[in-house]
Amino acid sequence: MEALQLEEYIEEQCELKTYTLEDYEGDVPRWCKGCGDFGILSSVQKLLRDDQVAPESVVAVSGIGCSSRFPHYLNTYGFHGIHGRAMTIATGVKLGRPDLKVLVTMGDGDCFSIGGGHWLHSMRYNTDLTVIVMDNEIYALTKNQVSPTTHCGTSTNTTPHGAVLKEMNVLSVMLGITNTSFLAQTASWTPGHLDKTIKAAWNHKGTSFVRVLQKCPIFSPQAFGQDGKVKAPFTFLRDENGIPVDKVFEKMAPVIDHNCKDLDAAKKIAMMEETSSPLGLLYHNPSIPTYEESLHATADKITPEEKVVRLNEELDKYTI
Amino acid sequence: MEALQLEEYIEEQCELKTYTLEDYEGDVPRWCKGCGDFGILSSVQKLLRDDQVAPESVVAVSGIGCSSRFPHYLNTYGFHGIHGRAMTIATGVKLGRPDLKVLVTMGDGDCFSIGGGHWLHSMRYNTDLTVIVMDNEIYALTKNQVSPTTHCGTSTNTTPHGAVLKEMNVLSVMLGITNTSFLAQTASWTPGHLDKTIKAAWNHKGTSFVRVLQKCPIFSPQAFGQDGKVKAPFTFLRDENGIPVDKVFEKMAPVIDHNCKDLDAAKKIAMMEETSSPLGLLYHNPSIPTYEESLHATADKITPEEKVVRLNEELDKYTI
Amino acid sequence: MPHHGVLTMKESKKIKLDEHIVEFVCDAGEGAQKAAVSFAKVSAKMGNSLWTVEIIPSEIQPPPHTMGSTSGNRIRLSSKTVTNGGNLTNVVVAFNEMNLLSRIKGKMLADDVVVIIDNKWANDPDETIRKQYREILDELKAKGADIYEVPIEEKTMTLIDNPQRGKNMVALGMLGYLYTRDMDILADEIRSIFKKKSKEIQDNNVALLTLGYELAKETINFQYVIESTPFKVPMVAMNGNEAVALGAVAAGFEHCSMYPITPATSATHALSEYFGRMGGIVHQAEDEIAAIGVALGSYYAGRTTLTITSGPGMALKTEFLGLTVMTETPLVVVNVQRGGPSTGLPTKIEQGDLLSSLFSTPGDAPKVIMAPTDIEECYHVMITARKIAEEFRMLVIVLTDANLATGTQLYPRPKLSTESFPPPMDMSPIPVGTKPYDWDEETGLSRRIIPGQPGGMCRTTSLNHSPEGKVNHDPDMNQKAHRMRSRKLMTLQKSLKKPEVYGDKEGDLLVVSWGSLKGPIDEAVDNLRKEGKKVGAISLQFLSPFPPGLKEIFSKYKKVMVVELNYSDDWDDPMVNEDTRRYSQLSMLLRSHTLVDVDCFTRVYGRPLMPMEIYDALSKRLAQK
Amino acid sequence: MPHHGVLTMKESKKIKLDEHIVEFVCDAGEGAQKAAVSFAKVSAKMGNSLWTVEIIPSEIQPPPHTMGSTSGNRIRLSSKTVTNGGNLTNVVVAFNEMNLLSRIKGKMLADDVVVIIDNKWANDPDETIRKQYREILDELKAKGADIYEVPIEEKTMTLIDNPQRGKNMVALGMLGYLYTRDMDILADEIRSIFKKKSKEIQDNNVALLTLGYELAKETINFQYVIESTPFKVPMVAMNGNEAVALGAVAAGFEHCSMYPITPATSATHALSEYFGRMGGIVHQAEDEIAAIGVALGSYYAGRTTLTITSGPGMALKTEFLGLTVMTETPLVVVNVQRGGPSTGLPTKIEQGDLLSSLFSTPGDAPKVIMAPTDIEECYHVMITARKIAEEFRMLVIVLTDANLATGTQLYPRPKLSTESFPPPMDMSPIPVGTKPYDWDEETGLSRRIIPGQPGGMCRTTSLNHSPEGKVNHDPDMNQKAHRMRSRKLMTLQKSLKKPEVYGDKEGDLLVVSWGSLKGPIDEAVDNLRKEGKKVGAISLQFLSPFPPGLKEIFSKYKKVMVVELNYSDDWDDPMVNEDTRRYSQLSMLLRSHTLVDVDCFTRVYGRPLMPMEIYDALSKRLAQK
Ligand SMILES: Cc1ncc(C[n+]2csc(CCOP(=O)(O)OP(=O)(O)O)c2C)c(N)n1
Ligand SMILES: Cc1ncc(C[n+]2csc(CCOP(=O)(O)OP(=O)(O)O)c2C)c(N)n1
Ligand code: SF4
Ligand code: SF4
Ligand SMILES: [Mg+2]
Ligand SMILES: [Mg+2]
Repeated sequence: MEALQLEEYIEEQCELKTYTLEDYEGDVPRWCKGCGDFGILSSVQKLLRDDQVAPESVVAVSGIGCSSRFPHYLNTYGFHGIHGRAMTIATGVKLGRPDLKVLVTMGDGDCFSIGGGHWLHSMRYNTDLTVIVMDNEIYALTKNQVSPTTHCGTSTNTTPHGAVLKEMNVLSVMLGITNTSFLAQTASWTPGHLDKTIKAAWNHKGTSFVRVLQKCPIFSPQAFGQDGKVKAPFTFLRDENGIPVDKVFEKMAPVIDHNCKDLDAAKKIAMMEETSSPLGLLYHNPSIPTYEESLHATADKITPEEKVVRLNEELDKYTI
Repeated sequence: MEALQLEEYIEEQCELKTYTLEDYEGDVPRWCKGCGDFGILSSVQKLLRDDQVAPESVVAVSGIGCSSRFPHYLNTYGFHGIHGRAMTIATGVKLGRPDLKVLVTMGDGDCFSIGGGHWLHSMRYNTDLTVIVMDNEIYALTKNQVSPTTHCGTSTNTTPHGAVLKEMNVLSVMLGITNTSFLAQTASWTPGHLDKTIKAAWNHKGTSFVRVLQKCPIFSPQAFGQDGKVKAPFTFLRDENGIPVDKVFEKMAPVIDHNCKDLDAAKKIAMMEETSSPLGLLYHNPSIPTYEESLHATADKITPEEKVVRLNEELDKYTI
Repeated sequence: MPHHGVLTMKESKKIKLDEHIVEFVCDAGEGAQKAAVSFAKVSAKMGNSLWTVEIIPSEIQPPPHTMGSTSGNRIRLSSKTVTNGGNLTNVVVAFNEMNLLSRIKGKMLADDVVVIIDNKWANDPDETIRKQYREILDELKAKGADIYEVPIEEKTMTLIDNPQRGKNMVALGMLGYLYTRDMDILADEIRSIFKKKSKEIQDNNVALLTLGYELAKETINFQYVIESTPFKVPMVAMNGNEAVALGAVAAGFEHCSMYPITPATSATHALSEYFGRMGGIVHQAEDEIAAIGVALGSYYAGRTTLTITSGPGMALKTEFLGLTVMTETPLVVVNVQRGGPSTGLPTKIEQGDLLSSLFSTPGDAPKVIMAPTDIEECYHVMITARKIAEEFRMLVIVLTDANLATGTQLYPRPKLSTESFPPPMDMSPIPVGTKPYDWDEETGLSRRIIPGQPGGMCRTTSLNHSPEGKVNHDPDMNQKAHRMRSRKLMTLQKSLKKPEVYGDKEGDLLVVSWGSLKGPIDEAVDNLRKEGKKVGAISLQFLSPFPPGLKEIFSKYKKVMVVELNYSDDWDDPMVNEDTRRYSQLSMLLRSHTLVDVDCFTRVYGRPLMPMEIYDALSKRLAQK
Repeated sequence: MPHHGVLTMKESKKIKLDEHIVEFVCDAGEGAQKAAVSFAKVSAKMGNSLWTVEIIPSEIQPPPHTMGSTSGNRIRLSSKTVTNGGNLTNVVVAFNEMNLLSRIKGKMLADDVVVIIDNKWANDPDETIRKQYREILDELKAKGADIYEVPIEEKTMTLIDNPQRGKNMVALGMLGYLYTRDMDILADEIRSIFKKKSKEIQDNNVALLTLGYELAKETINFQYVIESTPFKVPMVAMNGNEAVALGAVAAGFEHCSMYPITPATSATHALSEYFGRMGGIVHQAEDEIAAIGVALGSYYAGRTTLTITSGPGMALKTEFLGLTVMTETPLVVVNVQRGGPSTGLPTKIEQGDLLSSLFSTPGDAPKVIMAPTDIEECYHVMITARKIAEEFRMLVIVLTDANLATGTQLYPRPKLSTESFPPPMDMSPIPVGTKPYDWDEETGLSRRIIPGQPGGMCRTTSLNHSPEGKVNHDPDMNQKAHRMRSRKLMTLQKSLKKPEVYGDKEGDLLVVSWGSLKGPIDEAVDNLRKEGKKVGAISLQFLSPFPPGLKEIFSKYKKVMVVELNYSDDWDDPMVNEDTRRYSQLSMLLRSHTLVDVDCFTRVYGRPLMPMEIYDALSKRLAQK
């Protein structure tokens, strides 16, 4: 294979090029029929197309689970990692390469259970990552075990007599974490809202966390309904700085006003989760510095020659 | 060695026995002069003496760190485990033996950093554990590295130019976790308050979490002052259901009213941490079921013979 | 494999066989699994031994009519005891040609395979499908397959509207005919499956069954007869994960702390069920670290507790495994091995975790490693493992694998008694001065003290410690504590028996293995011996410590060779020489242990090795100088 | 060890020595470390080689005047190059008898040790102290020690009020006299330490120094002279962790992702400092799992990144190590080994992580393992490790240890150039059709694609994958991918040199080792050869892959023996026999690799083995049949 020179390449490949949806298509998705993950994938693909994002400038990082197959289906760089550790790999990518856009996709078990510690600390680091959790309230890939967000009483393979713990309110956890800068919730069955939420997250600088309530018709129909029906009650958040609520949604569910800049208010909204899931932007604070900024990475800023000089100065200190 | 019969033993050892402080003394503590951990140890010893708790009925579990040497110095059963995992071991002890009293002692790095995932989930399990975090806002045993609670800007061995992240508000994290049932904060330099707080925690059924602001004169004098002086500002919480605030404290620091049954109010109080640490009972909800209760452990309730019968029934199902 | 006898009967030829392998494959959701299980059950009832293996797609519901969507069962039927899945498939029933193709690509089908396939695709509106259907069948035919294209779906629709809900029963009926199954027993079995449904549904399904039987009779002019000797003792049929779970309950385990991971999880599903009836707790922890932490804490506190996992989960438990050894807390960890490294091949078999189980922990951490060779042993190993863990205050790792986990075997129903349970928790007072690590200088053993025992208050620490349980940095004490922990392994070793040799007790070649490869290896050895080759085999149930006498046994053979399912470089790879060859896991250990030039033949195909593949490898080795 | 020459001079006997070991111990906080470092520095400036070891209590500030409170330094001075800490201590300066006792119990002192101790305890008001002081000294004297009880504190207080702030300088002055150090250089050194303090403070300290010099002169009637040849090249003195950190910067590492753990942390402290000036990031992660996850992500994205840890931290990284191998991401992991298992002996040396580094990950995960033998190599190894990691897309584990980490050695100042840095990040476009795992069938190597390269979009997965980076369950592809990863190790192996033998190239005994035991072993070999024994030694810098030719080298000796610092059963333990003996880590590997009966001598004392201990073990082995 002959390597093309960058200029030639740009001439050949990029000039006048407009990216179409196809440019973002990876392998054919192998999710089940009716799986909510499809919608999330196409929402991301549309976003990239709309923003004309160069596929090579994006890295999609995931863990392990149905949802974590995501990077295979998206034609950007992709890292399909290990269970629960996506946030750590993604943090590494971004610290190493602040010039890349980094997307993290995880399942609820992946992020909230085994990944819990990294979740907590990554929110605090506030590295510039767009994070999407596809929350089907179940362990799907391993076939039906309880997850932290499984509703109390649900019978699963490891809780045949019903889950004993109250489901974890992940929204209220995140709003308790210092430096949480962007928290939104949407659903896989409200595509318009989904698109807008993911776009808002993508445009936020810092860790933008989107929890998507995701239909898994196979293992958690009790949570979100089967055959297109949605059982779980939800409420839209209306906010001029938030996610626009289309007319059509107003018929689907109640709409309430909320100010996403108000942390106390966001905490109250988060508690609604226990009765009617709030959909929209719960909290947004664009002024929290990102971790990569704070670390003042100067790695690229001195020349190799200058580095040799400074290293010699360092060696001087050890010289007898 | 000849084993004594239980009756004889009780006769010889226990009858008429009153436990004194000495009965709870293990090895001589090897903490530095002025270390706040001493006070916490003696507070626990006093509590056991006051309540006349049989030393054999208590298991003290810890991780690794200066603070985690605690079990060696307490003459009960003790498990000095591995870094960050104390909560898991303690949960095992309690699930295995609900008849034992379990005390967990950890450092801030131990609990909030490497132990973060277990911390989060253990709060949610609400197993009946008394948890004390000795928070000196630093990694002490490993000699001065940044911890999640180290204040932003503090220079440590791994942040020679100052910690870049805002310190983690661990109180607000815990109040965001579903099933948090007891959360209190006290300080190693307010012994009376410390004693009462630990006692209240001990008497709560469920995971009672006590964060003790702990002086480490060696590595974090900047946080809590050296030579007896306390720099960090704090505020006492007054609450008839909370920790009594002695007269003497009223001179030390402001006192404000708080209702520990009110989660919203507790969340507001938690945010005070960023300016003046609230000392007292932030939140208390005695009605959340414990994990061991919820699991309906019936393990002890059938005889071995009955188990053989049921196991045979089980085998029947596989029999051709 | 040639047919063993041909009888011509009135309606159809009856072909007598010792054994046969039949597969039933379809798209996920089309019910092959259910039908195949009924077929297996009825065969067992009639007196056949068997080994069944699930064929599972790696996604939950992959796109239908693709290679990746294949779901089903593979059943080896025999008139003699079966210990493994056997060689190539003799008969395959498939609902579409892509399912069939996946089995061809997997190289699972015999050249003379009998294929029964739904012919509806021959006339599919989509030309691509018509074409690929024809091509696949033509290719098979060219190789020698005997193909029956049958209107399965069409016929099903004569009885019901939605063929997806009944064609598996029709296919089952066909198999019933082909293998001369007792149709009454089969009908009863079907009724019992639907016993919670209406009489009408039961009748419908039996009608579909009969339809299938008749369809086969019309189409196929022979029947197989696999002799069945009724079992003299009651037999049970279950998979290895169920056997582990039942064995655990029989061993007296009361708690299981786990985190889901394929292919281990179903063992914990089973335990969740059993404990629901028999008392006990399954705790699904937040991760594998917490899972073992909770198990350790619980066992430390006197409760008999286990944890069950697979490769990546084992990796996460590494630090806690070291703590278990250091604190001499009894613990049983079951590792249902899958394909590695990393996430690897999550649903597939490998025996890749022997070295990591032995050596994952930094420092020296002696532990016991056991490996059952078949599903029956999966049950019994749990009882031994629990006893060793408690008597020796040791970590016992039980290595099973994905094939044991999902395969089904018939074995004699275990006899239950309270003797396999541990004694009641010791709550007696502890004499003053008793030390928590009062090591017996010769055996390394010491009495375990349990929290709650009056007078026994002591500390358990991950740091090096004295017999009194106190933190200790003394050079000699560190050496001694290491020696005592190592000594326990020797004490156990002295109680182990010399392994029994299968086949020739001396001769040209000894095959050494562990775990579920014992079955196919023994069959390969049988075949070689039939040819007059002097070959023996041993299988190690204990991998740590090794049983006594290995070197002596090895010395009786000209060549010694390990066959196992993990990676090793092949001699014929370029660049491989004495300096560079990476040996397989067991062979590495045995070379060091015996200094005998133990060779190895291994593959990481994600499936077991077939007796015939092993036969070939052994023959090749025998032929070498 | 006898004195090598005695000269009588006017004021005092001058005793000429080739080398000597001196310790300075006190309670934590009394300043022995500071004084000892100055002593070492001045000795180096005068032209002595040296090796210093910190003596550190295991708590931050343990109760004073106890065995556990001992803090200080141990310095080996020599006229020749020094590569290790040497044998027993010849001179010890102690501020109290418990500090002394801790060194006696640690069996560190020569029988004829010269002891200088503060005599204030002889008249302590507490009778217990008076008694134990006397007993300890009497016992030492009985064994042959030469004891000088000196009023150090009393004299100090003639110049300053708080003796805690000055008695270390007095003791330093005494050492200056004893070793005939140039007092001008010593005074300059002291002034430079206090250069940020006032002139008065500087003068005071120099006065204390002089006081000590005079005190010694009054008390001791001899002086040591260790010949010093001025160094021809500029020399640096640093500890192994500083060497690793500087080497990492010289190798071009720009990021370090870590979690604190003794004894590794100080390397990352040093990196935090260097990166502050040279560009770069130290990320302290929430735990060791995240630390390696971030490092891996960063290296995947093209940034040269490392992670540094020790035993328990390595255990936690296990799963990620497997991912690194599976995805063929370059990565360098430094493991500063400490005493295990579990938390073990956190501040002490062990070479206990060889097998866990090799085998911790489930499945087959070939990786490179390197071990520097001294502090100089700690620097240079980082450059080689980085190059291998990137060229081979492999995981490289560098094993150092607690003694390298905290010991200080003199070595020639490394020459710096931009050549040791990696080339600029490759951002060139990727030709269409390039595969992310385009394995060269012979070498296993493939081109690494870095995110951001136009046209290179591809997936990296922990599942088994095809050259295209797609998830793959095919049996042959799994076998092939394993083969390719294994092949890379062979490719590297072909480029390695046969290890050089130190000493006799053939003969009675070959000693094999790795890491920091090389130094003491070579010295033991020197001594044996002086006696006419035919002994050689090799030290392996590469533990995976092994260098070529080992079997051939081994064949030249009657016996081969490994000496290392991890646990093995001793032949003379009861119950040990051929069947039960657990060999040490390297010997186990070498036995398997060469089928030579490689014996081992190992100890887990939490300290290095002394040349004389090794000498004894080798002599014993030589004497055996
Ligand atoms: C260390 C480790 N533990 C466990 C597993 C098994 N595992 C794979 S996916 C998964 C959870 C899947 O649930 P979730 O994260 O909610 O994703 P979903 O499949 O529902 O999208 C588990 C436990 C694993 N691969 N690695
Ligand atoms: C797995 C693992 N990682 C790291 C360490 C090293 N280590 C020991 S204690 C400690 C942190 C101490 O800080 P903290 O938990 O706050 O306790 P403190 O000493 O301040 O009481 C660390 C990182 C370890 N022992 N094990
Ligand atoms: S099992 Fe559920 S989550 Fe997984 S692919 Fe199917 S529908 Fe989606
Ligand atoms: S270093 Fe700090 S926390 Fe540790 S024992 Fe000393 S004072 Fe206490
Ligand atoms: Mg899920
Ligand atoms: Mg701390």
